[in-house]
Amino acid sequence: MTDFLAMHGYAAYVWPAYAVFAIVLFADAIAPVFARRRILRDIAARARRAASRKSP
Amino acid sequence: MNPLVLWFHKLGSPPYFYSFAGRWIPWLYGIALVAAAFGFYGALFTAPADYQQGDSFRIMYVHVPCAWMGLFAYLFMAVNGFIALVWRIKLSETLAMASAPIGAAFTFITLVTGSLWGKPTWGTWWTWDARLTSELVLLFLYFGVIGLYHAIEDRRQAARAAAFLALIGVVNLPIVHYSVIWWNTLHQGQTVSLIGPSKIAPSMLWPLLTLAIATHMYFFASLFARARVALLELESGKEWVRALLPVTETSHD
Amino acid sequence: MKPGTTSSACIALLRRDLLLVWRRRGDALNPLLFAIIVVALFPLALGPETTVLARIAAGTIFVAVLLAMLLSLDALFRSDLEDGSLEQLVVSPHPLALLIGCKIFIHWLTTALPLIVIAPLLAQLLQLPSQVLPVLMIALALATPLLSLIGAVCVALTVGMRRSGMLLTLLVLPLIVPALIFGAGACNAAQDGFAYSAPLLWLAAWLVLSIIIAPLAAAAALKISLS
Amino acid sequence: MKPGTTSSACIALLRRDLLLVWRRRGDALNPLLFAIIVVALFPLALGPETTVLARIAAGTIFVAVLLAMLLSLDALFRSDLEDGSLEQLVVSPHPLALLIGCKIFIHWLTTALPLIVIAPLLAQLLQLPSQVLPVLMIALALATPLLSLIGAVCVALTVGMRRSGMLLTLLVLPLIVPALIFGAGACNAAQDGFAYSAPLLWLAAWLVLSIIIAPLAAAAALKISLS
Amino acid sequence: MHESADEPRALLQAQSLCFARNDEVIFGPLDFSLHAGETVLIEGDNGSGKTTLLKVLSGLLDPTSGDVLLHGAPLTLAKLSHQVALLGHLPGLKLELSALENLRFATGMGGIRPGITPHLALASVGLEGYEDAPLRTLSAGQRKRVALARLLLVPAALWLLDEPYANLDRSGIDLVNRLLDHHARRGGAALITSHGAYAFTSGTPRRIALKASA
Amino acid sequence: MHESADEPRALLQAQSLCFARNDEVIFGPLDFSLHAGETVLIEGDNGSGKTTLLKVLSGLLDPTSGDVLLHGAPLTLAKLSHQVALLGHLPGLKLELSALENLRFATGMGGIRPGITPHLALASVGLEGYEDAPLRTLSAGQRKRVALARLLLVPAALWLLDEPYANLDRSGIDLVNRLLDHHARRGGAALITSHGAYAFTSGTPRRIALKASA
Ligand code: HEM
Ligand SMILES: Nc1ncnc2c1ncn2[C@@H]1O[C@H](COP(=O)(O)OP(=O)(O)OP(=O)(O)O)[C@@H](O)[C@H]1O
Ligand SMILES: Nc1ncnc2c1ncn2[C@@H]1O[C@H](COP(=O)(O)OP(=O)(O)OP(=O)(O)O)[C@@H](O)[C@H]1O
Ligand SMILES: [Mg+2]
Ligand SMILES: [Mg+2]
Repeated sequence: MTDFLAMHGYAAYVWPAYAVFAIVLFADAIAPVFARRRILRDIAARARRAASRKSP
Repeated sequence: MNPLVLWFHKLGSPPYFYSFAGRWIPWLYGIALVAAAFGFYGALFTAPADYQQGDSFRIMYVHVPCAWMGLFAYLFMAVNGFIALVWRIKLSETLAMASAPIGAAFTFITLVTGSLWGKPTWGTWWTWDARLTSELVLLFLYFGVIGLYHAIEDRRQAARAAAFLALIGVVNLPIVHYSVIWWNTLHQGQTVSLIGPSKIAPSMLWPLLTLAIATHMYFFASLFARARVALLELESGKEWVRALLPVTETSHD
Repeated sequence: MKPGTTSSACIALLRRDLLLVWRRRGDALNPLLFAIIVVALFPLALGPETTVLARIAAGTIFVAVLLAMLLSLDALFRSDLEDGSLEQLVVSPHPLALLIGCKIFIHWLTTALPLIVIAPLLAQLLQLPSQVLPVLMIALALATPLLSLIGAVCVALTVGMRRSGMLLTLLVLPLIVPALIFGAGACNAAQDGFAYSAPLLWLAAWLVLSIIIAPLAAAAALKISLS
Repeated sequence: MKPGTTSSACIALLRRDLLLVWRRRGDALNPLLFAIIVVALFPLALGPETTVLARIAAGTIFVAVLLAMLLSLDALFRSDLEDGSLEQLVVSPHPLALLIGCKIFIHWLTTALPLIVIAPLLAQLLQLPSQVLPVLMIALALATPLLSLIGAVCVALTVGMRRSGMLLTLLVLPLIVPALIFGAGACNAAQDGFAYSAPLLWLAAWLVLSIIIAPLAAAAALKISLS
Repeated sequence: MHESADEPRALLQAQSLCFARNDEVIFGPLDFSLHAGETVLIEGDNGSGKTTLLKVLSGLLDPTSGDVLLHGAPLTLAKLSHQVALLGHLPGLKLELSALENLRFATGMGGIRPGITPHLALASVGLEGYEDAPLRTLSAGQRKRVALARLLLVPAALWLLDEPYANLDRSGIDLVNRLLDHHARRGGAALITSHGAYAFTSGTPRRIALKASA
Repeated sequence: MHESADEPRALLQAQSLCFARNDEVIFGPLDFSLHAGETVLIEGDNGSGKTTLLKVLSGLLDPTSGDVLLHGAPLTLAKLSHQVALLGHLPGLKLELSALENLRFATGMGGIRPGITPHLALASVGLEGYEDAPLRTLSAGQRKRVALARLLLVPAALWLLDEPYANLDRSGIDLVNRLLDHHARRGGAALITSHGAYAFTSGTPRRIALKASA
């Protein structure tokens, strides 16, 4: 197992490469989740604002 | 009308696409995960070490699929941008802009993994060879598109301006792809070919192709997720979006 | 009624823009100063070794000229936008691409031409071997209009924005990289005694293409970003 | 009545300016991109020879960082002038030098700091020998605040002008040349294996002096150029 | 569509014109037409969309729905004629140039009416003596007058004026009214915005009211 | 000098105040004083020097001759107190920030009156519901109202307002008049410019007339 992890001396290159792949794509995948939450909040806020504009 | 054309028409309507994409996203992510699991198993365990490069060649299994996706995403963006400019279809604008950050992510991974591969094989993290340079230009083009899109206030106008830029940048794609042929450089020549025979052993090839499938599926899953969010923003005044909000938020007049 | 003809409109535009450059002639000198300063900074930063300087002279001059032009590009439509002149141009009945072509020409004339004229001075500052100078001048003469044209398209895209500033740089540079590689490449080849006509011909071909397409593209981009 | 205290005014100013940078975060990235692009242009213009690149790496990075900051300096007071905020700052009862000091600090924080952070990446692009990198970082950390401070004085002088643009460059550069010579000189000395602490100490001494004097000078200059 | 057949053809016609920003309606469906010799006042409170309406009518913004017809033909930027003169919040004048140079440029671009010169136009807006002063040294109201002089020079039948009265003193307001009168009498038409706080003295023009969007 | 001894000390006093640009006199020697509770209107045609006068009074420009006294002491930029609030042609608002953020900055800089909050101030200029909208998306008149809200918040006794009525609709003009009234009643003083084309409804304020320079 340690042999496998060592990658015959190339561990310092191989594992970071796989890590970058995983981290970047993971970040990319969760970004829309946050964006969606923010936008739903914005829409709700805008609806409230529009409602308070009509009242006077 | 031809049923396929009809289906495309329907797909072009934001609420329909919203629910259509919502249905497909879990499947696409699922397939991508399964294919990636198989692919990585093959890449790390079954593929034999390269006789020249040793185990460092295993970087190929992230490098090459991501490189392909970086180019594919740009092409996808440009085609949708073209449709958006000519026929002004909202969904195409959305898809074009949604594919930019994903493409940029793949291009970024390509550059980083390429660097990580270059250090042991070429002895340097970076050189200014034609493929590497044009790939860097590709990343800058993505940044330009994204930057332009976010710098303009009106969403639709922003999408059209950015799509225009994306179209201008298409000239870079053949340069990236053919640079290894047009200029003789440090970077690996074309080794995998879908049409002709590939210059690579099958036990090395199948994990690569599986991972290519995984990244494609991932691309569409992420694309759909981003497009759904963008549509929500674009159509925030429309009834179908209001209907998605919690009940207390919808106004009654 | 004498509705204005298109040619008189172009002449009026050229005259006004030249007049404006003249009124702001201090600003018009700026790209020149910028290029000189960039070039002058290098011996200070690198130390005065002649061989090193000569080796990087052509490339540095090319970069300095491109940067100077790039920075002045931002102003191409900005002041017209700010005071509403651009709206007036767009709603005018003349072909917008033609009017924009005029503005691009003025830009090249007032920024690039002076830069080309002082290129020998810059070359002297960096000890460029004298046989390379003609090649450098030709390369600059081909590459600078390219930059004006391609730059105009990008400026047109960013014109509606508050302060596009260096986003513009980001948009233009990937598109101008080939001009730099070919232009500076020709100079380096000449310096090393190799053939240098192929890259120059490439530049020329590309320039011809741009002259035809860029004004149209800029007009289209402008309409997008004003709408 | 609760008249605002000076400290609350400074905090309000810092908060507003940071908020503005955040709102325009796209623009805030621009100096960064500019520096990266300038650095990336050099190998394209010079060809990819490692020895040449390594020799000019430190100097080029220094020049690129200074140029990037220089170009962002122009915006230091511009938007405040355009929308009348600057008038409000000047007629406010708090010490103008202090308010300006806050603005200079924000400028350094939002343009220079990111540049220093990516300096290792730039060094890699130009194949700078790795033992020089620490010296480069220290030199940048000392030279960039100097530029912010000296630049602010010059911007204050030119702020009333329509498009001060590159006149500013002209004013700032002679003042900043010593910083460049010492900073890049230290790097070159380190690269050649010589002692490099003396120029760095000079820079540090000069920085301390500037921190005290520059805000006062900028405030005075601002009053002159607004009247 | 139903209107255009019987009546004399309108210079400008809006058909159920609507503009929305990010799906928020700025102004509702508007129907009106403007004939030669008419002056119409667009009234509305702050933020009711007057500026936006003028931009749509001049082709700078595309309407969200509905049409703008100029002489019965749809208006697009590509097909603009010499018919329209727009005076927006921004006057489109160069501060570095003198009043005269600015006007010369305008006539070069848009042509010139017979029987008038830039000098005459400046005199008739009350700026004789300021011909050669750079616009930068003129006050807010004086600049506005230069923009009005441009209207006098350029042969456009349709004037779209956004708050022409703003920044003007009493004699300036009279001037605008005289210009509008004159323009209407020679067969031109004008659409002007105002939030109704100014005295509009020349007769009672037709009004189009915009409500604050909501 | 001769005035200050007997009367209660004026908030603002101009003594043979003169401003010239390149030896051309913009406004002649002016003498006036402004006491607490007063509102004074500066009237003049376009180009008569109203904006210039306000800049001199706020210390932004130095007078060519004469003095400005604030509470009897000469006014210099270095000695400005919290007494003066200036609203020029340019409002000094950031278009990227929301109305609320702009007001928060203003109170941070200038302090805040007791009993009022940014929210309340916005509501009282008729902008409830626009608290979080970036100023960029507000119309010309709406932005002006945000600047008026700032006056409400900041504890300054002397208001210098350059054309506060411009760009405002009828309700906006009423608002300005109410604000001025309120300010005068609680002991403040205001100097406002206008070219006299607007209806100034609240009583008949004292006027200072500037002639067009010539
Ligand atoms: C930063 C450095 C690198 C960059 C930016 C980069 C970029 C790319 C790109 C864009 C492709 C896709 C080309 C296409 O399909 O059109 C690619 C493919 C490939 N790269 Fe790299 N690369 C880098 C370093 C390396 C290194 C160091 C190696 C190995 C020694 C390598 C080996 C490969 C291979 C084998 C392919 C597949 C070629 C094919 O079948 O077409 N790359 N690379
Ligand atoms: N760029 C923009 N983005 C988003 N909303 C905007 C933009 N410009 C204006 N608006 C909004 O559109 C509405 C109409 O604005 P417009 O400028 O047309 O009003 P107006 O009638 O000209 O008002 P005023 O009399 O104050 O000038 C306003 O509510 C404003 O908030
Ligand atoms: N920067 C300047 N340089 C030279 N002259 C100027 C400058 N600014 C204004 N002037 C001149 O000074 C005079 C007064 O200008 P000012 O702006 O004070 O007028 P105003 O009363 O505010 O007019 P308006 O009602 O049109 O705003 C004008 O004749 C103008 O031409
Ligand atoms: Mg308006
Ligand atoms: Mg004024």
